[in-house]
Amino acid sequence: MLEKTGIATREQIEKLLPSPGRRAEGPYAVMECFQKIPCNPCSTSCAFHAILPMDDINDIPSVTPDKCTGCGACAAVCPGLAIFIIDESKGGGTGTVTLPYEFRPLPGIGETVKAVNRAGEVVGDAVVTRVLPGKKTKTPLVTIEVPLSLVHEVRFIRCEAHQEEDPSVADTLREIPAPPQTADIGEQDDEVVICRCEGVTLREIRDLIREGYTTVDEIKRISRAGMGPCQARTCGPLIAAEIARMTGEPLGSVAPSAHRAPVKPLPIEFFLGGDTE
Amino acid sequence: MENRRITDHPILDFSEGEVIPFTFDGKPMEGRSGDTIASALHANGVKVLGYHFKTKRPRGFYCAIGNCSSCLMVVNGQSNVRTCTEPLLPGMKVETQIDRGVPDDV
Amino acid sequence: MNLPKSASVVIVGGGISGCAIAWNLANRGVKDIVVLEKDTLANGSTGRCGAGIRMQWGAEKNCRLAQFSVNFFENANDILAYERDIEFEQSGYLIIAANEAEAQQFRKNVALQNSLGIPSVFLSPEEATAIVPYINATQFVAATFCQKDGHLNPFHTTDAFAIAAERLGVRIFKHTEVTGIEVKNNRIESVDTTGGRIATHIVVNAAGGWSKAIGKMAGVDVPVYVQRHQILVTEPLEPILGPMVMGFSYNIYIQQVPHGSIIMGRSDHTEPRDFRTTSGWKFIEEMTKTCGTLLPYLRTAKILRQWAGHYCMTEDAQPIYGPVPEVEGMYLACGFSGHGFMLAPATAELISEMILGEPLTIDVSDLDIGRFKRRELVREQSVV
Amino acid sequence: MMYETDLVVIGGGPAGLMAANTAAGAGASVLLLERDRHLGGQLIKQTHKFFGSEKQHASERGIDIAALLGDELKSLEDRVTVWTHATAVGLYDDGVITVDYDGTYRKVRPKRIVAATGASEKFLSFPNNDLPGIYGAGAVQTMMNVYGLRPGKRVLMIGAGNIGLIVSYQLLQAGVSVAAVVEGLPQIGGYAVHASKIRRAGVPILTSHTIVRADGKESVESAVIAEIGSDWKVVRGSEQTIPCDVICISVGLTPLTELLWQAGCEMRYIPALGGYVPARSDRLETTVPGIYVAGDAAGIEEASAAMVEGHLAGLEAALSLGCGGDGCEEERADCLKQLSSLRSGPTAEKIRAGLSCAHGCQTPKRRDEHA
Repeated sequence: MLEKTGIATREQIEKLLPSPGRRAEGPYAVMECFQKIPCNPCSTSCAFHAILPMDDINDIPSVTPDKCTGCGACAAVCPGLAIFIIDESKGGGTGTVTLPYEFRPLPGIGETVKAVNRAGEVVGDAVVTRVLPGKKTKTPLVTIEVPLSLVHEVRFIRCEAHQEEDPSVADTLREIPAPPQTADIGEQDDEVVICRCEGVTLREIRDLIREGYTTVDEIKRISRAGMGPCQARTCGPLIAAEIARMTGEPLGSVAPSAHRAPVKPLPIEFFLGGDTE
Repeated sequence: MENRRITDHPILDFSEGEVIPFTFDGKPMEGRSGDTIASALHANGVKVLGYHFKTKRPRGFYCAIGNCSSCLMVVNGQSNVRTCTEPLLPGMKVETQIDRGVPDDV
Repeated sequence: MNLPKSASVVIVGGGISGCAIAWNLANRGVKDIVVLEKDTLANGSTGRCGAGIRMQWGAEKNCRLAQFSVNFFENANDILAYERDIEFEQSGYLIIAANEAEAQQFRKNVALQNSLGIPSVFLSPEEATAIVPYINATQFVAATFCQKDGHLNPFHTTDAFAIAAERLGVRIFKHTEVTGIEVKNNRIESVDTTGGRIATHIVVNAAGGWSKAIGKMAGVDVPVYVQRHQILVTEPLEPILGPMVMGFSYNIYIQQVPHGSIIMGRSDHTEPRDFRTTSGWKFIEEMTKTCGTLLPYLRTAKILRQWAGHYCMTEDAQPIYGPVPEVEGMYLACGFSGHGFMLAPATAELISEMILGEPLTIDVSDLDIGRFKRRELVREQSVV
Repeated sequence: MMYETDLVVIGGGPAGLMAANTAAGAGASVLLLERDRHLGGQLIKQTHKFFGSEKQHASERGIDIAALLGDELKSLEDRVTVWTHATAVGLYDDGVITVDYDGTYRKVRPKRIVAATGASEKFLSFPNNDLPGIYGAGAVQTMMNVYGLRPGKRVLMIGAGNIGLIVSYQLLQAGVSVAAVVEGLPQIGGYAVHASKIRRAGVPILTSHTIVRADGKESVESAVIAEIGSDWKVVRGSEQTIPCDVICISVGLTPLTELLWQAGCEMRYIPALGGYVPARSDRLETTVPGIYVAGDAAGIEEASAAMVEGHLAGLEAALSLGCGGDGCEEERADCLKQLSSLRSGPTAEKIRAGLSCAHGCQTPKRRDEHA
């Protein structure tokens, strides 16, 4: 599920594809943009008016496949790097995928790279057939040749250099057993630092709330939390949240402590240059 | 030691800045022009900048914009210098801070 | 927690005075005491003050009041069975004289103080530098010093009184504002609050800056006014200052609290008489100028925060203690003019004695509200 | 010396730059204060391309937009003074701003103020949350994109909002591996396209997960994460240890409004906008007359909205000073139209709800100019 994993489903992808006839004719853009977000560079960048103008900037881009030439202009400008140019017309059982690739090093033409799917899994090898360095956009477009069966799967590549330094992280996660300790902040609250400046822990804060100090100011006065150099920038909201949690008060009714000048620590000598008017 | 400086980046150009020598707890180190004290230390693999005066817990770089107090160090004898925003200058004597510190001429 | 229907004594104000009076009364066996605080404890002048205490005064009464309080504070953690620490640090007060006239007054002060058993000494600038090594000795002609003076943590001290009072049955209501006082036949009958009505015949007006408004509710004109007073605090440093340094002509008090922060404040008599607690930039400029001149070695200490509170002032800068002739049952403990914190133990003792009709430990009959009408003002020069 | 000027813009990020440009363009004399040594605010750390439309420089990278807006400012230099490395440290009730200008104390008394102070990062409670190696996402961006430093070798990212996703991507670009992105909510908070970008690069996104603790002797060596149920409690037995040397906290931003609190503006707690924000009129004027607000300081939104708000606030401030000429009404209308279009989609539903609470205030009566 896209909203949970970041991976679009097969059904979502299939809906984007042009008719089989159009697919056989030549390259076309696939816009893997499924969410209404305020963004329209794809439609304004298309010289062929193949992407419908957006009345509402939040519209999901809509491609007219017959107007699309597969030029890739939209893929180079898409801020979400969500546009891919697919070409299934070459014959010989292979097709090409043109994808945005903002990583270093850029692969060279003819280089064999790992073909990677939407989940980050290697699904085969691919040969780089074209590299547009994207001097202006700084979004290089890399075209790779893959078996036709993979043109709707492969969305990323991994070059040799990357493979060595980045083992499959998902695998690592599976290999590590659960730790023996049970995890519950409730029992470890003396290791949770709320006020970094004054070194006040969550346990101290919780003890004070239990004693009846239920405002940020009271806790500050007794514990010094928030009196340090950062003036509660980091801990203030955490203390308010803990008060709200323990008392059941809405967070909005837990008043923050007053803000005073200066907003950053300044030496006494700093002010000696001023003259009173 | 791991090299933490990015040399090849797809979007940004990081030119090799001028070398700036300094010391950390007496050890000679090198930063680059454009570095803050904390960024130079980070480039040299230094993670612990001080210890909290009360809890004695180690403190490191945290906000990087001068908001918090995590990066306070002793610089040229002056305590409580916010090293994440203080530019690195040649010959600086940077030391781990373990207490509240004192004014520089005490 | 609901307000009780009635109380033997209602104390208005949850600052150091109100909490100390509540504890003192309860400690003498008085039951059904209620403290009403419109905000949180120590939220007014108490929590914003410098929390110093000195016995070096120029008037005998003030010396005695402070002496009583110092004696109390020395054992307060035990007396109040406080689990935290009120942080009473008897690091002394070094009071500097800017000119000969002031030095003359200080000589008299020390003689008076010594006669009362207060161990203060008169010092030359050189002798003063032995106590505060980094002070700029060219800036004053003489000084006095008393090691027994010091300062406390105002939050913890108020907290200590409040917890001890509650242990003795006192009920403290925070976030409960007094909205009216019912007076019948010149006698207090009840107190109206945002939490309901409490029947009582005794109200202690310890409302600091708001004591005038509380008085008015009972038809009493309390002759006080409110002025903003500002303070600043630095980052914590290792112990470097030693005693509190104070100068009347210099208009400064500066101290390092046990935690390490340096706190300094000054007065500005041109402040308008209002309830503003906003901060001002002129204060920082004046304060840093004085500090930079007097204690130049602190110039690199970094200021973390400036804040403001009130001085609840009287015409003679002395407190108003005791009953009000026109309304039976109202007791005043207000108008401290910047010294309410340090006097609190004595205040509590005296107000309790007045309420219970016992002889006064220290005669403060001349600090009554009537002195203003009688034009018998009390004089004390040694104030910031 | 009191520096007098028509307008002070506090903050040289997207909102502040737009405000300064607009007001100066309309004829006001402007002083722009920027805390950093460079203009651009967070823009200079944004290496990704922006959403939005052409008017908000969509498809440009933040860092390039910063340069663009900075150039525009230069073309107005006869009316704009720029102080960089200048922090407004106090905003007092007499309208005076005290400034740390490159270590020097300065005082400024403007006729109008636009507060475009941006946001600060939220922090998180978990055991050992103070270990060296635990950074805010802003710090990681600063290290990488300003100082050119890798924060470490292997990062655990906490938070799958846009910033968490974007910074994860930036880490990958810098050659740092990202062990996982951990998100407490049952779904990804940021845009799906950002999520897809890192997912296909091999970074797992674990929704309904939380960090349970960090471990390490002197700095982070590992973290324990676990699944959380709909009751927000850890599912026992789901804990796993992630080796990592960096934990990056990206659990949201909160408006940086200290100066507005100091000035006495009415503040309202609006969770949808990130916390306390100033109440303001639809012209972005707060309850303290003459103080306007724009950008993240007014509520956490995208930089595109910040730019338009800055434009509007700068325009309103200039108009209230009697500056501006023909076309200002259209300009105002266009800003409002841009804002409503940026905020019209489903991803902005929360923002719309939040703004309806923040905008409940009338344009205040202007007090007399400072004598």
